[in-house]
Amino acid sequence: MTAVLFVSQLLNGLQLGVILFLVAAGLTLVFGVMDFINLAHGVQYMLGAYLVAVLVAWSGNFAVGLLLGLLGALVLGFVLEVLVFRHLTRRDHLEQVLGTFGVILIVTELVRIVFGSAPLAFPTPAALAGSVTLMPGLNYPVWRLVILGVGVGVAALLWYLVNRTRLGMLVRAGSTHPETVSALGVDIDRLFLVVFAFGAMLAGLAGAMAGPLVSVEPTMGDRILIVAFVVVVIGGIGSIKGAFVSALLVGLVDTLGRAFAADLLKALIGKSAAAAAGPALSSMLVYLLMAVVLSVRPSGLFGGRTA
Amino acid sequence: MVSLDGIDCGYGGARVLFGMGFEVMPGEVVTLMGRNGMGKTTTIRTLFGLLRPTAGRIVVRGRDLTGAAPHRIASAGLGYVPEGRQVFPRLTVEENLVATARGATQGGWTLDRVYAAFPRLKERRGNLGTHLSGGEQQMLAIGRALMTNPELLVLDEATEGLAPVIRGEIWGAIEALRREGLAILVVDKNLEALLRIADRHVVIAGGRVVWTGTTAQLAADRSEATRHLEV
Amino acid sequence: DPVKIGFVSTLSGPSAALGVHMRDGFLLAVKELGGKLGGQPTDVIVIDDELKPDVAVTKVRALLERDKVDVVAGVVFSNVMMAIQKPVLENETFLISGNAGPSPLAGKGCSPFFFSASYQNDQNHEVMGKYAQDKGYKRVVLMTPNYQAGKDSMAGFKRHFKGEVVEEIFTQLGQLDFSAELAKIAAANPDALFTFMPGGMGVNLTKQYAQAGLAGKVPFLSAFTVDETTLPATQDAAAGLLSGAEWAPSIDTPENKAFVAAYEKEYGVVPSLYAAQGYDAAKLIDGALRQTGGKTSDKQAFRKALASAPFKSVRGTFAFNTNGFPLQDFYVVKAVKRPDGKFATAVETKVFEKAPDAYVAECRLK
Amino acid sequence: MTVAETVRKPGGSAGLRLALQPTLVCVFAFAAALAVAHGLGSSYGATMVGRTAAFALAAVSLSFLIGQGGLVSFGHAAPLGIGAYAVLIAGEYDVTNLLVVLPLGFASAALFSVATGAIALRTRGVYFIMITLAFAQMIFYVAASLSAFGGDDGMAVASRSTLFGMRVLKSDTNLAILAIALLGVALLALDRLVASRYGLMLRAGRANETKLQALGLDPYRHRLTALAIGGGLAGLAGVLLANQVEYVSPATMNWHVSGELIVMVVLGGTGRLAGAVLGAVVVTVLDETLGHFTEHWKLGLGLVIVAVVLLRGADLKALLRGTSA
Amino acid sequence: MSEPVLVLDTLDKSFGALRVTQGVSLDVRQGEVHALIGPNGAGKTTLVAQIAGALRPDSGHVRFLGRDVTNLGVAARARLGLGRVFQISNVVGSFTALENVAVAAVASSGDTFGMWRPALRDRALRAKAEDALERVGLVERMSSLAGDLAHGERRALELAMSLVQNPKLLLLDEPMAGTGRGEGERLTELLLSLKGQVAILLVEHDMNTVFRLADRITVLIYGAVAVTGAPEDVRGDPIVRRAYLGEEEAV
Ligand SMILES: Nc1ncnc2c1ncn2[C@@H]1O[C@H](COP(=O)(O)OP(=O)(O)OP(=O)(O)O)[C@@H](O)[C@H]1O
Ligand SMILES: Nc1ncnc2c1ncn2[C@@H]1O[C@H](COP(=O)(O)OP(=O)(O)OP(=O)(O)O)[C@@H](O)[C@H]1O
Ligand SMILES: [Mg+2]
Ligand SMILES: [Mg+2]
Repeated sequence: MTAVLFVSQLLNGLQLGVILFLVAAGLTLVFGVMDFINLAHGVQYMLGAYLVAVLVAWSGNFAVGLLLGLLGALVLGFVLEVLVFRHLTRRDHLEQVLGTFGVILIVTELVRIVFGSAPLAFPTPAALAGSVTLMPGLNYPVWRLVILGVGVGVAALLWYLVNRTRLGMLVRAGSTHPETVSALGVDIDRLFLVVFAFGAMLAGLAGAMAGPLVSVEPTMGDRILIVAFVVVVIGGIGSIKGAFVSALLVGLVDTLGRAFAADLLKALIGKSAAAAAGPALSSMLVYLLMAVVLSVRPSGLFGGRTA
Repeated sequence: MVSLDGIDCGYGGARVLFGMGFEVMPGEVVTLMGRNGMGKTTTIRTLFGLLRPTAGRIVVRGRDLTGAAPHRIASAGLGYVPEGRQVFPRLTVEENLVATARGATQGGWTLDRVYAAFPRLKERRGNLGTHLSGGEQQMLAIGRALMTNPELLVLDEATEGLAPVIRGEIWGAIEALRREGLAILVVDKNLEALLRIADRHVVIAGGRVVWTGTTAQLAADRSEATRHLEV
Repeated sequence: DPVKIGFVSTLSGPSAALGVHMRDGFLLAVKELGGKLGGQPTDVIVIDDELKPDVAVTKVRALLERDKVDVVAGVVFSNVMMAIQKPVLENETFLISGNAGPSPLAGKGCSPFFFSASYQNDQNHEVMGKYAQDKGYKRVVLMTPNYQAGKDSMAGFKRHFKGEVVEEIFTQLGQLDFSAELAKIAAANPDALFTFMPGGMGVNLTKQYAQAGLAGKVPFLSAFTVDETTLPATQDAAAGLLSGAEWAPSIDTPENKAFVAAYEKEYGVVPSLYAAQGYDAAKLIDGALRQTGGKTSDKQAFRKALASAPFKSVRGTFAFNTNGFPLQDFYVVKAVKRPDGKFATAVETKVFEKAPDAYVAECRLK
Repeated sequence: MTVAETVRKPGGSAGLRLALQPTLVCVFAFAAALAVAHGLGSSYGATMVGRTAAFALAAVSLSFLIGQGGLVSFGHAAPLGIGAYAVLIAGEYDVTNLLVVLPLGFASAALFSVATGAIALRTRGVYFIMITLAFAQMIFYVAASLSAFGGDDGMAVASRSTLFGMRVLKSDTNLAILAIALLGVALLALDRLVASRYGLMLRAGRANETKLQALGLDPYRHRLTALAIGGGLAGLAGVLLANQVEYVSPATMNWHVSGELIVMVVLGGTGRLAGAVLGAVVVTVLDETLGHFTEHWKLGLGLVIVAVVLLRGADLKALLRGTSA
Repeated sequence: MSEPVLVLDTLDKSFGALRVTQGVSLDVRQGEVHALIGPNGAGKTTLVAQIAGALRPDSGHVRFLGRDVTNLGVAARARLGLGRVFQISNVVGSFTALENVAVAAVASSGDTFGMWRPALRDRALRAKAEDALERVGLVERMSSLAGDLAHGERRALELAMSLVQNPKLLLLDEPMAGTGRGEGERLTELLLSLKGQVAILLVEHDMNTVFRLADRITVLIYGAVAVTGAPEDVRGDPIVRRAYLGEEEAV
C-alpha cells in the first residue's frame, strides 16, 4: 500500500462522511431539536435530487436548476408539513414513525407514476466534471471536493443557527416545551413549519449533491435513510456537532473497512477464511461501530444533553 | 385588562370548569384561591389558550380572544409563569431568559434588571435549565415571564419551593411591579402574603367562583372565604 | 376458457426498472397478437414479487390455486425463481423464465415443465471472460456484490479467462459509494475491469468510474450493468463501456427491428434485453399454443410444442437444449449514443455461437 | 369502585374475564375464516389465513415488547428469521419433528434476543431502536454469508415439519390450525403475564424507570426476560412462515420486515395486544388485495396508513393536550 | 442509645468547578424527623440524591443501618428500606393511583417475577395498597389516572407509594410544595403520626411545617453544613436568619 493510496482513501472516507452528514443534518435538526422522527427525510432527499435533475435539464444551467430545485424542496417541505407533519409533532414517536412511513410510500409511488421506475439522468455539471491533481499520483474528482466544501459549510451554518441564534434557542425550547413557548408569545406552529421546510431543503441539497454520484431513482432515499439514522444516533441525537463527527467517523470506517479490511483479515486469519468473512464484515462494520459506541456511551458521542 | 365570562372547560370527557368568570382591571392585583384540584391551573391554562373552552368568552384588552392561539393571547400583553416552572432544559439560564423576550422599552425588563432581581441566576447564567435547583428554576420562570414585558403577569404557584428569604423578595418584587402599574393575577397558597399585596380575591371551588371580594372584605370576614380553602 | 398466464415480476423497490421492462416486453407481444396467445383470448395476471422470496411464493400460490393459471412466466431474480419453482413445478404448471436462469434449474434440478426464454446465469459472464482472453488481457480485476450471483458471475468469467485475476473485490449489496474500490483499481492498474453490478449499483459505479477518470484508461467489461435500463441515467458516462449479452437493439433482423420500433413507440424508451426476453417469452407461449390448438391440458403435447421453440426470436437463432435452456448466440455489446440522441447498446462482436450452458450435462432430461 | 371501572382505564388492572374477550374474538375470527376457506376447498385461502396468523403472532410478540415493555425493537425481523432458519438448518440435519423444531425456533430466537438485549438494554429510546436495528443487520449479513444454506439467495426447506414422521403439516389447513392455536395461546399467556406482578413491574418500568428504581427495582432483568419472551414468540412465527413458504432466505431478516412489523403494531394500536392482530390482518389483507388493482398499490397502502394516523390523532388530540401538562 | 439510621461522613460532590456538597457530615437517628433547610441551590436535592444513590459522591461515605452503602445503586438502597419522594412529582401518569401504590408494594416485596396470578387480584397486596391510600386521604381517587390528579394529589400519592414499602428512612424533598393550606395541614398531621415509627429526612421550605415536625434541623449553605441543632437554636441563629429565613419568619 502506498502513501498515495492511503491518502486518497482517507479523502474518500471524509467525502463519504460529508455526504452522510448532509443527509443526517436535516434529520438531526428535525429529529433531535424538535423531537420528531421523520422517516420521510429519505424521500425528501430523493425529491431534491429529482427536482434539481429536472430543473437543470429544463433550464440548461446547473446553478439555476439547483437554486430552483432547492426552492422547490422548500415549498414541498411546507406542503408536507401543513398536510401531514403538523398533525404529528406532538404525538408519540411511534405514531410519527407510522405516519411518515405512510408518506414515504405515497411520495415514492407518486414519483414512480410521474417519472417511472428507471433512474433519471443527473449529469455532473460540466464545469465541475473533471478531476484535479492533489499530489503527484493522486487525481481527485472535482465534484467530490465540491461536496466536501458544501458539507463543511452547511455544518458551520447549522451549528451557528442552532447554538447561537434566537431562532435556534426557540427551536430548542420548543422541542421540549412547545406549550410554554407558545404561552410566552411565540407562534410555535410557524416556528416548526420553518424548521421543517428548512430540514426538507437540507435533504434536497443532499440529494442534489449526491445526484451526480449515484443512481437517481424513486427508492434512493431508503438505504441512505438508515445510514443517516446511524450517523445521528452515534453522534448523539440533536447534536449538530455530533452528527458531523459521527458522519466523518462512519464515512472513514466504512471506506477504510472496504479498502483495507480484506487485506488485514488475510494477514490475520489466512486467505480463504478472509475471503468468506471479509466482505460480510465490511458490510457490518458501520453497525458494529454503532453497537460498540452505544454500549460504551448509551446516548451517543455527544448525546446526553437530553434523555 | 382581561375578563373571563361563563367559561366551561375540561379534559377529554371530564368537565373541570363550570361557568367560570372574573376579571382583572389594569394595574390590579387579583388572587385566585381554592383548594387543590379545584381548577385554578385549569383556569389559567384556558386563559392562555392552552385549553379550548367549550363555552364562554375570553376578552383581553377589549379584544375577544376566545379560542385564539396561545401566542396571540400572550402577545396581547400577558406574561406566564406556569405551574411546575417548565424551564427549558436544553437552554442555558441566559438563553431561557432571552429566547422569548420581547418588547423591551425604556425602563422595561432587561437581562440586567432580571439579574439584579435574582443574582443567583446571574451566577448560574451558563448552566443548562435542567441543572438548576428547584428554586433557581422558579426564579428563572419568573424572570422569563418578566422578559416578555407583560402588562398582566400571571403567576401559578410562583413561590413554590423558594426559600423564605427569596419568597419575601418575590413578594417585594410583586409589590414593586404593582406600583409600576402592572396588573397581576396570582395563584398561591400563602394567604398572609396575598392579603398584604392583593387588591381583590377570587375564591373558586368545584370549578366555580364561590366568593369574590376586596382584601378589606376578606379581612373583615375571613370565615366565608376561608371556608372554601380549608379541608 | 381463456388462457391464463401468471406473470411474476419485480415492480417495486430499487430494481423495479428491470421488472418493468420485462413485463412491458411481454405485454407488448400480447397486445400485438390482439390480446390472444395461440389464437385464444388470454388473461395475463401480473404480480409484483417485491423481490422477496416469501412474498413471491405466497402470491404464486394464489396464481396456482385460486387463479388456476396455465403458465407462470417472468421472474427477474434468481432467488425469487428458486423460491417459486418448487410450488410451480410440483404443481406441474409450466414455468417460462423471462430472465432468471439459476444453475440448479439448468443442471441437477432441471424440469420438463421449465423453459427459459433468456439464458443461463453464467453465460453473459462467460462471454466477457472469453472476450478478455481473446483480447489478450493479462491482468484483470473482478468486482461484484457480495452475494451468490456475484460469486457465480466471477466463476463464469473465469471459465474462459486464463490470465491473472489481480484481485477479486466484493462490494456491499446496494452500495452507493465506490470511491474506495476505484482507488484500489486505479492503484492496481489492470488491463481490464470485469464487473457485475445490476440495477442502481451499476448506475452508481458507471458514474463514479467516469468521474474518477478511469473510463478512458481501464477497459470496463461488464454484464447486466450497462444496458437500456440504466443508460438513460448514465448517458455519456457509460458511452463506450462493454457488456456481454445475447441481444441488443442493433441486431439486424426484421423481427428485431419491428420489436424495437414498436417498443419505443409504445413506451417511449429503448428496450433492454429484459424487454426482449419478455417479448420472446410471450411469442414462445403463443407459438406453442398454436401447435396444441390453444390447449395446455395435454401436458406432454404442450411440452413438446414448447421444446420445438416454435417462434421467431428477436435474437435470430434460438433453439432449446435438452434442459429447457436456449442454444443461442452471445455478443459483446457496446453502449453508444444513437443519432437520435438516445443511448443504446450495439453489437460489437459475436463471441459464442449457439452456445450450450455449462450445466446441461448434469440434467437427466434427454 | 367496580371492576369495570378499573378495567376501563388504559393500563388498568385488566380482569381476566374481560381481557379474554379480544383474544377470543381474534381466535374465533381466524378459525371462522379458515373454516370458510376449508369449506370452499381453497388451500390458498388456508395459506392466507395461516400466513396472516403467523404474522399476527410476530406482531403480537413485538406489541408485547413495545406496548408493555417500552422496548421498541427495530430488529424484530431477526428473531423471526432465526426461527425460520432453525427449520431450514434442522431440516438439513434431518430433524423435522415439530416437537423439536418449535422449541428450537423459540430457544434460538430467545437466545439471540437475550444476547443482544443484554447490550441493547444499556440504551434507551431512539438509541434502543437503532441498536436493535444494528444487531438485526449483523445477523442479516451473517445469514447472507452462510453459503451452506444458500447465502444471500436462501434455500428451499427440505420438507415441512412432521410429528414423529407423520406429515401432519402437509395440509395447509393443518398448518393454519397450528398457527391459530399458537397465536391464541400466545395471546392468552401474554394477557395473563401483563396483569401479573411481573407485568406490572414491566409496565411501570416502561412508564417511569427512575421512579421504579427509587422504589427498589431495577427493571433490567424484567426487560431481558421480556426480550426473551418476545423474541422466542417471533421465532415461533418464523417456524410457521418457513413451513408455509418452504423457502428460507435472509430477506426475512431485512430491516423492511422489522419496519413492517412495527407498522402492524402501531397501526393496530400499542395499548392492547389484540391491536397488533388487527394491524397484521389489515396489512396482509391490503398487501394481498391492493396489488390486484394497480401496480401502484403501495400508494393505496400509504394513504390508508396516513389516514389512520391522522384520524386517530384527531379524537386523541384533546386528550393528549390535557395530559401533556 | 441505638445507632443512627443514616450517617453521612464528609461527603463531597462537585459539578465541574461548582462544589455542591462540601464535607457534609450528619446523621439521622431512629424515629427522628431531621429537617434539612437552606437557600435555593444550597445543594439539598443533590445531597438527597447522594443518599438515595442516584448520584455518587466524589468522596466520603454513606452508612445506612450500620452498613456502608456508598457503592450501592438506587434500587439496592431502596430495597434496604430507603424511601424517596422527589422534589418534582414523580408518579406513573398512565397508571391509576391504586396501581401506582401496587407497583411500590410489589417492588419491595421480593416477588417481582410472578408471571401468572394477576397482581391486582391479590387480596393482600390490594389491601396494603388501599390502606396506604387511605392514610394519605386519596382512597376516593384510587381509580383515577395519576396523570389526571391535581398537583397536590400527586404529592400525596407519592407519599403513599413510599409508605407502602415500610421504609426505615424516608427522604422527603419538599413534600408540601404545591399543596394547599388544607392539604398541607393534613399532610403535616400524617407525618406527625409517622413520627417515631420511621426516621425522616425532610427537605422543606415551608417553615411552619419544619418547625412543627423537626426534632433537629441542619442548615446547608453553599453546600456546607452551617448549623445543626434543635429548632429553637436554629431559628435564633443570626447566620441562618440572614441567609435563609429573612423577614418573613421573624414572626
Ligand atoms: N391533564 C389532565 N387530565 C385530566 N384531568 C386533569 C388534568 N389536569 C388536571 N385535571 C383535573 O382537573 C381538576 C382541576 O385541576 P387543576 O390542576 O386545575 O387544579 P388546581 O386548582 O390548580 O390544583 P392545585 O392546587 O393542586 O394545583 C383536578 O380534579 C384534576 O384532577
Ligand atoms: N447536573 C448538574 N450540573 C451542574 N450544576 C448542577 C447540576 N445539578 C445541580 N446543579 C447545581 O448545583 C446546585 C445545587 O442544586 P440542588 O438542586 O441540590 O439545590 P437545592 O438545595 O435542592 O435547592 P432548592 O431548594 O432550590 O431545590 C445548584 O446551584 C444547581 O444549579
Ligand atoms: Mg394548580
Ligand atoms: Mg431542591
